[in-house]
Amino acid sequence: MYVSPIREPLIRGEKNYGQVTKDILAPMAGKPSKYWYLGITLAGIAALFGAWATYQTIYYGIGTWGLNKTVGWGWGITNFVWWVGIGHAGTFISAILLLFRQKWRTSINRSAEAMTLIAIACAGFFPLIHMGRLLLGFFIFPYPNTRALWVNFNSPLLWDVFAISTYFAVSLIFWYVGLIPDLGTVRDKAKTKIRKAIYSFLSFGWTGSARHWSRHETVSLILAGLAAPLVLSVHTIVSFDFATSVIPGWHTTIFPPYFVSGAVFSGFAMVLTLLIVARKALNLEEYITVTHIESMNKVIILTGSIVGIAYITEFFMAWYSGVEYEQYAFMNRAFGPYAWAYWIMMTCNVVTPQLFWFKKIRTSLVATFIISIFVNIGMWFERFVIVVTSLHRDFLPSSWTMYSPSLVEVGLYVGTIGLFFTLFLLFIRVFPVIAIAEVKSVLKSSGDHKKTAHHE
Amino acid sequence: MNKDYITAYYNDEDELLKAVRQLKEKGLEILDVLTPFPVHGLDKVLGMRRSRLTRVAFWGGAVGAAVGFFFQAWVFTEGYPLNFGGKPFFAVPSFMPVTFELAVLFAAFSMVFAFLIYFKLGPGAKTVIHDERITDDRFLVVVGIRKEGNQQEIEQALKETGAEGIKHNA
Amino acid sequence: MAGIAMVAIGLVALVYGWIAGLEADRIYANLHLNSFYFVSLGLIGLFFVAVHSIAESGWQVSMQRVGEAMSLFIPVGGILMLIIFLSGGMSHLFEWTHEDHLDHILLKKVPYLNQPFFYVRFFVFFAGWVLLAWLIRKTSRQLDMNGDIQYFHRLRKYSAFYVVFLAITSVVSSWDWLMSIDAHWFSTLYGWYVFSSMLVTGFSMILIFVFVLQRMGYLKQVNDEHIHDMGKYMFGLSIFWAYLWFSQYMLIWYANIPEETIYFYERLKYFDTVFYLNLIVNFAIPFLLLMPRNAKRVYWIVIPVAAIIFIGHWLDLYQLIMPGAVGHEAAGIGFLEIGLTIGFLGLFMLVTFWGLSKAPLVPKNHPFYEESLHYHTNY
Amino acid sequence: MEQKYFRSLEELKLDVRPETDNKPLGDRQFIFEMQQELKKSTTASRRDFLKVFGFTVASAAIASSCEQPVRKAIPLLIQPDEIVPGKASYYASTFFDGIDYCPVVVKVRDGRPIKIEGNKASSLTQGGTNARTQAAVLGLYDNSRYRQPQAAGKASSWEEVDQAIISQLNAIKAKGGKVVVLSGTIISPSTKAVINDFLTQYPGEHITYDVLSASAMRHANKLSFGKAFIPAYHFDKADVIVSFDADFLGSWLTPVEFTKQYSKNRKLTSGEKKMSRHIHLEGAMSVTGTNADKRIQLHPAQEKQTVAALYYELQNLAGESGTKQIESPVDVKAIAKELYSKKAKALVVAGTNDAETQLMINGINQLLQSYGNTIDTSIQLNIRQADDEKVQQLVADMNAGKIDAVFLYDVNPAYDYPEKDKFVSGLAKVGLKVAMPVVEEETAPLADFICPDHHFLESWNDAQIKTGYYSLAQPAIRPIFKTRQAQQSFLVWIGSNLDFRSYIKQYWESNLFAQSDNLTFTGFWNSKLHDGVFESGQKETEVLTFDSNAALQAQQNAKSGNADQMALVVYANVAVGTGKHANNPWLQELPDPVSKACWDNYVSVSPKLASELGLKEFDTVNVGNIGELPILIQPGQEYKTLSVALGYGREKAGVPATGVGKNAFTQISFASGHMQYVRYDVSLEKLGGNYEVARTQTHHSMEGRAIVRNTTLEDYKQNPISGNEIREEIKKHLKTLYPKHQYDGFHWGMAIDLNSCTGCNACVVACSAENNVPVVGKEQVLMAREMHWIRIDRYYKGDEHNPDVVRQPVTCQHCDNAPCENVCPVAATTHSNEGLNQMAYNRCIGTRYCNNNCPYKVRRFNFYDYNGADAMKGNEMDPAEMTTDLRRLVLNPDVTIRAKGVIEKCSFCVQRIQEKKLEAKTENRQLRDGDVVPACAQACPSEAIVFGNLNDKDSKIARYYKDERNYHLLEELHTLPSVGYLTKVKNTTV
Repeated sequence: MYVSPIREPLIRGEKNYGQVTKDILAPMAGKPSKYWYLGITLAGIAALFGAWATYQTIYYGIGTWGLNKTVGWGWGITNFVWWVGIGHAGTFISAILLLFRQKWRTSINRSAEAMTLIAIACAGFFPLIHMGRLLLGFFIFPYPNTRALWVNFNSPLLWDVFAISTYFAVSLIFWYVGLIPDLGTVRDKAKTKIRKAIYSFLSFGWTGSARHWSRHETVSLILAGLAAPLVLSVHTIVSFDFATSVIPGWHTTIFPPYFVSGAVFSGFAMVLTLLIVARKALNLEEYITVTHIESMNKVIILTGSIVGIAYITEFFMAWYSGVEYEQYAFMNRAFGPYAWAYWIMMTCNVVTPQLFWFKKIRTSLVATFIISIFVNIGMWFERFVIVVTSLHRDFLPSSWTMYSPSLVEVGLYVGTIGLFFTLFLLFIRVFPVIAIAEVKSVLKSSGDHKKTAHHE
Repeated sequence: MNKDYITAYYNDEDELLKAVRQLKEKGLEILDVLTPFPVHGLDKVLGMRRSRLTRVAFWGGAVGAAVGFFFQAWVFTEGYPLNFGGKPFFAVPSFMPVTFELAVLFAAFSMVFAFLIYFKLGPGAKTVIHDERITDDRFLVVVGIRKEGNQQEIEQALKETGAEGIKHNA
Repeated sequence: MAGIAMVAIGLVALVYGWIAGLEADRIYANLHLNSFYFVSLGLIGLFFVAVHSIAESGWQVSMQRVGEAMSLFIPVGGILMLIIFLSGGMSHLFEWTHEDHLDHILLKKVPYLNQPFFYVRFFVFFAGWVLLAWLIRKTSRQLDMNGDIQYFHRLRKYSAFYVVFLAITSVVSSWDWLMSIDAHWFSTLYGWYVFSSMLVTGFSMILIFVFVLQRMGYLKQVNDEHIHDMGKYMFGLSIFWAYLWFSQYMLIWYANIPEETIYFYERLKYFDTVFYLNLIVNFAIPFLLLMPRNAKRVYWIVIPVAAIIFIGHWLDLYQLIMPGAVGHEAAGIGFLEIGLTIGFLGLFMLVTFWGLSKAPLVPKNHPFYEESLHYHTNY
Repeated sequence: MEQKYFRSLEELKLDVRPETDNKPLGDRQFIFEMQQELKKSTTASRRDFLKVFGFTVASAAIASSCEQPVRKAIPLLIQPDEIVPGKASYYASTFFDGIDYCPVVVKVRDGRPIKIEGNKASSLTQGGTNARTQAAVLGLYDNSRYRQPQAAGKASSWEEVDQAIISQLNAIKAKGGKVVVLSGTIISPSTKAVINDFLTQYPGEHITYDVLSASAMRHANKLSFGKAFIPAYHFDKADVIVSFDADFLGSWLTPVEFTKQYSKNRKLTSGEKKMSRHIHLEGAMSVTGTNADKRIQLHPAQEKQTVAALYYELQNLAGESGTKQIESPVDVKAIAKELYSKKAKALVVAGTNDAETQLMINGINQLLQSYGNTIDTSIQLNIRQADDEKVQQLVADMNAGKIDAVFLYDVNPAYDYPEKDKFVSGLAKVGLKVAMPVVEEETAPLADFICPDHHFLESWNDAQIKTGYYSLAQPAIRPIFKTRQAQQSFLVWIGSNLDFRSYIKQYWESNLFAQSDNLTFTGFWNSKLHDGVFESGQKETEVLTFDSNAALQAQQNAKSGNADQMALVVYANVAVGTGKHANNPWLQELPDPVSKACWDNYVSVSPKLASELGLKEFDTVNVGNIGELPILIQPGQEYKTLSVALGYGREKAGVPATGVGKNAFTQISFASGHMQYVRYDVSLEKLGGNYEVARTQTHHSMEGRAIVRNTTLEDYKQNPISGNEIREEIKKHLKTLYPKHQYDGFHWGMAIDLNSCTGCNACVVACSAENNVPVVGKEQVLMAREMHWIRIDRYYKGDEHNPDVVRQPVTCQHCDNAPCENVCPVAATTHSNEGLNQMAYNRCIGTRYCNNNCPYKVRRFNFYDYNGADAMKGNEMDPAEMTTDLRRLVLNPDVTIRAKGVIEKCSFCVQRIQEKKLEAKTENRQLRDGDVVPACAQACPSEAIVFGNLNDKDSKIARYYKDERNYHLLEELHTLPSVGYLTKVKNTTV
């Protein structure tokens, strides 16, 4: 395929196909580095903290949290939405960028999808643990029972159950279908018998047949086509959790698209945070180049700006509506007792990403890393602001309260972060972090020393 | 593939494409082409028809949507109608999310399973690995031997296209 | 030429409306509807060029002149709008201009909804749009003439400015010109809903122009692949529009708070046909017809769908404007509506073709022109 | 479809019966069978029910372990042979704890009293109750009750104790020693007779000691009328009420009766656009003050001067001259004019225990012709009989060793006597000390013998609250412990064979039977026992003439105190009162009607003083050596007035009470012989600490929202819709995108007249008792997790220094378009076809989504295992010891205990609705308006809450809904609430 000469190459260094295989499989081979051990130890400790908090919650009850009669959701749901949001980048990169034919996705989609799956697992933990009666949580499934009672299909939480589980399932098969050929590569490069046997099992007997490839591409494409609206639907439905209500600050029609762009925004930030470290640690700088980082930064500006416009729209509409409850809710956000959270959100989400308009900053790894962390923090606070500031002062001032989290809630959050990194560190040891076959397929057109000859 | 065949590989997809075209012109039977990544244009050269997996996905999705919608509608109007906050029993907007999710779920899974089952791929599937570097950097063709003696001719043709590692399966 | 004839029909319709004694509300509302509609198409034409420039995509280069030419209608439409407003349209369209009869809710909105500020915003919108459209067109021409890469970068910069400016102004202008017709009502999603509606129509319009140009023997570089991509846009954007429609409707339906439901209450009660037709024409038809892969490559499917989308979103605008501006008793679709729309369409075509005639139809020196030529899509 | 709808509920609801079933026992038989069935069923999902059922069995076991039989206690509504398991019996009784008097009806289920209701047969309280009356049933199951007699601190038996006491008494008698019975006010004529008998046998004296004393008032009346008495007041007959710090809706004399009277004259629902005007002058903020039409801040030191000035102005108006002009700290001219213009329909009262002030009040009332109109001297109140001087004398005598035996009955002076150290040292010098307490207390351990008294629900008793107003008390349960009624003990000690029940009967036969029109005594007795009350119509016979000399003399003497000094006021709040009920968790957790604080006492400080002294909310201070207490900035408090509630700082009580707050009784002084509840010689010392007081409401402004709508009487007369104008606007816009569901049979609704609600909190306790609402403790309240199903919101309006106060009881609004129901994923909360917003607790998984989406925030979440219903053991959160086997006996078996992690809320007392429907069905009749009364409505002394079927166009509720004052909370959200509120109207007409 013809590629205009002015485009930046996506893969650096003199590479041939064999070299690509070798480079990408390198992190899986040999003994892990001491940094890997250090990382997984720290992550494991954090996860154990979470396990303790989980025990406290289940045994003693939600009372171990800081919630009260007015603020029924706090950090738990904040974390849920935050993780789900992060879990949007992977599928967005794989599906929507595939549909838009953005080639730069090939180097990052695998790890982003893995991150997605882990993030959804972390997200899914929160709706479960925040239930007052977790052991009866199965009531939420519409299964036939002697009381002939089903579930409430009006409830956004029920939609969440369907959305999150569908999203997880479809993301999983999307990811795995993409992995199959690469697992074939791992299998064929395996040195030990056990390893060969395992990867042979996992690779589903992949041979690389042209017929398989052709159908495999079709499957990937259709899955991408399905996943694209699915991504939109998931955060849309998460936004419905809030927007269907009558609570000022929750009930606003802009939530669905605004949540989706916020999710992509935070997802990309997390991908950047991870990849900036990973490309260095795993020696993949030639595959995940500054061009990739820059492209992702552009998505960050785009989605960050959409989010910013949404914030301002919401604020303006609250005033414009003439509804006193709406007006109060937003004034309270910006100038009430939780104003600090609001301004952290505004700074991190609206101001800092705008720095990416400068090419210098956009292409600086250090700056990108710092801003990506800012965005992660800002997006967490966005959810905190939405959940808590809307609830703590709603219609009747007699019920107004304040909310602050307990150690158990902090533990649950830290615990999922620990779980996230534990699983991610395991992932980079077990699966190829970059889609080998996909990179190979764009190597010629987008490699450093492009072969200008094109077929057809 | 309980047939006699000859395998040979190339080191570049453009070479492979050219070769396959030439072999086809010679009327040789190309049983399979194995590549490390999808080579564009190869399906056309091999004369593959368009995939029917899209239809599987469509009908899977249609079934999913129908199941989702009608189940919800049944529960709310016939199975156990309950008054939730004064909402109508037949609450179409409320049914949309689940309907949509089930449509996507059914479409995705029906298609992926159709793909795996059709090609007999799956956990622990037994397939022939012709060359361990197929998944790395080699582009392999498998040419079927139709009749005795044809072997030489094939090998010759392969050599002409610059193939390496010509092997007979037997 | 056909364009002039169409403009003539429009004038006739206007005169008919006046002679037949139709309500002034209705006449003004139709003029407003059409001027907004075609200005939006101009904005989207330019957006098509700008957004692809930023994304550094190449396939669309061969048809980007169409988008550039459409943007020429922006100042024309702006002048028409100004005439409509100044000639008394304000009081016919906008309840909030009746300063003596404001209730306590509308009084609260006076700092925003007042005529001087309204006109300030009006001029800021048009000044920005016209300026950026001119800059983009100029830079694109320069890039074509000498192919210097600096123009490519400059084009990207202007495009970015435009996209940001449009992101804000399209939202605010839709509040000003459409939402404030139902002055009590509000919806945060409104701006994006209107934008998505205009986006899908604008892209369909580009496709229609490409088709017409090809019929006239131009733009041979545009092949099935490009049509396929435009088909995908129409398909995807129709779904996106439906998504936003559903989001807004669902949330209002669900919470059922009177301050919001009043909007749909009126439309469901008095404009139910248009209300449901809107959904069918703008979602069901494009969705079903464009779903098969091959359908997106077939002219006799894609072009009719584009035309249907054009009519459908006219209906969408109709149900956005008429219930508030005209009311269910006086509103209707008759010769006035059809004729005026034909007239505006004629004017729009005249302006666009005039624009197309001013520059080479094909930007041969665009760095991505080659990519566009060799473009092929598989899915 | 309708049938199918409730298919799974049919098994539980008892109103479905085969058509052919015509057995005479009907549904009762059916219930019995159901009971048997439920006993048999051991499925896990019914665990909680079985638990409750288990307690029933336990209670029976406890009951049967007691030897003393209940004889012929006659239930009110159902004949004994008809007692059916699972059906409640009701017994009329009388609640009197020395302060509060209330004729009651006790609801007994399976042998356990579980609820107290007001007795409608009483013309005084007319079924009204207050918080303490409602909570009294929990006192029966107090964990710290004495379970058997003790001698010298060791468990003993009645025989041993009796023997020892009698021999010591005889010894004292022999040497001519003095025996004293120290008791609280006794209004029971029979008890008085018993004590009289006792003191006849063992010569001595009966001394009455009241913690809240009205001794000055009696003294003043003695000077004015020649007799120490308290007259009957008629707030219902007064068009202008002026109160000088008399908290007559909270703690002054008989608040339940007064609330009834007061609200009667302020209702606008009858169509008459007329209400009384209430002017209140006080320093601290009281419940009554917050209800006044006009509240004037008055430093307590200036009260006397102000009363004198008012007296002077009235004298002027009446043309009585001769007295010198008296300056008033506040403008009393207008008040005087207003009062005088309503002569004979005015009432002036004062709460102070200062005789001179009370004398002037008498003079004022005389001028206003209140006597004979709004004050009735021919009917006299029997409460607060104490003469403070006698008590002081007793303590002095004890210290002087002049007393040989003291019997402590219904008093706890080691805790609440102002000079308690003096009392304790005196007590030590008494030879024989016998205490007769019900629950653990500070005084009893100092006695030689503890002879535990029955709880009043285990006792026989009678009462005469006023001249001619008698009532009876009968046991509703066999004694739970080895206790003996005090009166019985006295009878035993004088060697009488009579049991106290027979004694009462004899007393009634000889003293009261004559006043009745019954033919036989048995008939008289049975009917009065059934009714619980006997109102004979008898009046005092002596003619009392008013002598104004003393009043005029007092006026001459009146001097203004120094308003620059700080005044410390101690008062009894509506919850724990004088501390007698401090061990009652329901009362401890009851938010104060003014400050909304619970579980503590604190120093209320005016905002101005706080800012002047640099004090912030909850800074700890020491005032008058009470000890370290936090301050609470109280809008409306007079600038230099501090106030602290009595009843806290218990040292030896049960777990809930001990160590809660500080004892403020130490601040009471005896000036001019009467106990003074205010002192001026205090300093406020800032201690630098910080101590958070738990409050159920922390934001006090309505933020300009139309939540509590109010207007003035003038405006209301002009336009009945005034204050509620916004409703017309809202109703115009109430459009919906889907049609309303139809409710064919019943559509339950509630209306609350904000004009009648005084904020007394009776409904809150009643609801907790009826619905097994858990007590969560101070820490949880601090975290805003109290569980009350009904709360009374209190907002301040206007100036923070002297705000208007409005109140609004809020329960679940049972919205027909309930935002909470929509969002529950598991369909645990749905709308019934009778318009009830119902919770299926066993379906709830605790997402709390409903709670978030409730605009009224009336849903409550079980954050912890508050009542031991959780499947996991050892994780209970029960700081108030509400889950002991004994305490659990109070649980209502008709209402499920909610487990940890479950949402709960007001159900409109659905169990009562079902019961009444069943009853009507059994009797083959239609349900009548007023049949179903939820606990809150039943408890309300001012009849502010009305409940009924909205579909019944003739019902009271329908009439309320048609009232122009009616509105719904947050109606603009189109939640379609089933609770209506009637605008509050203030009478500002001068």
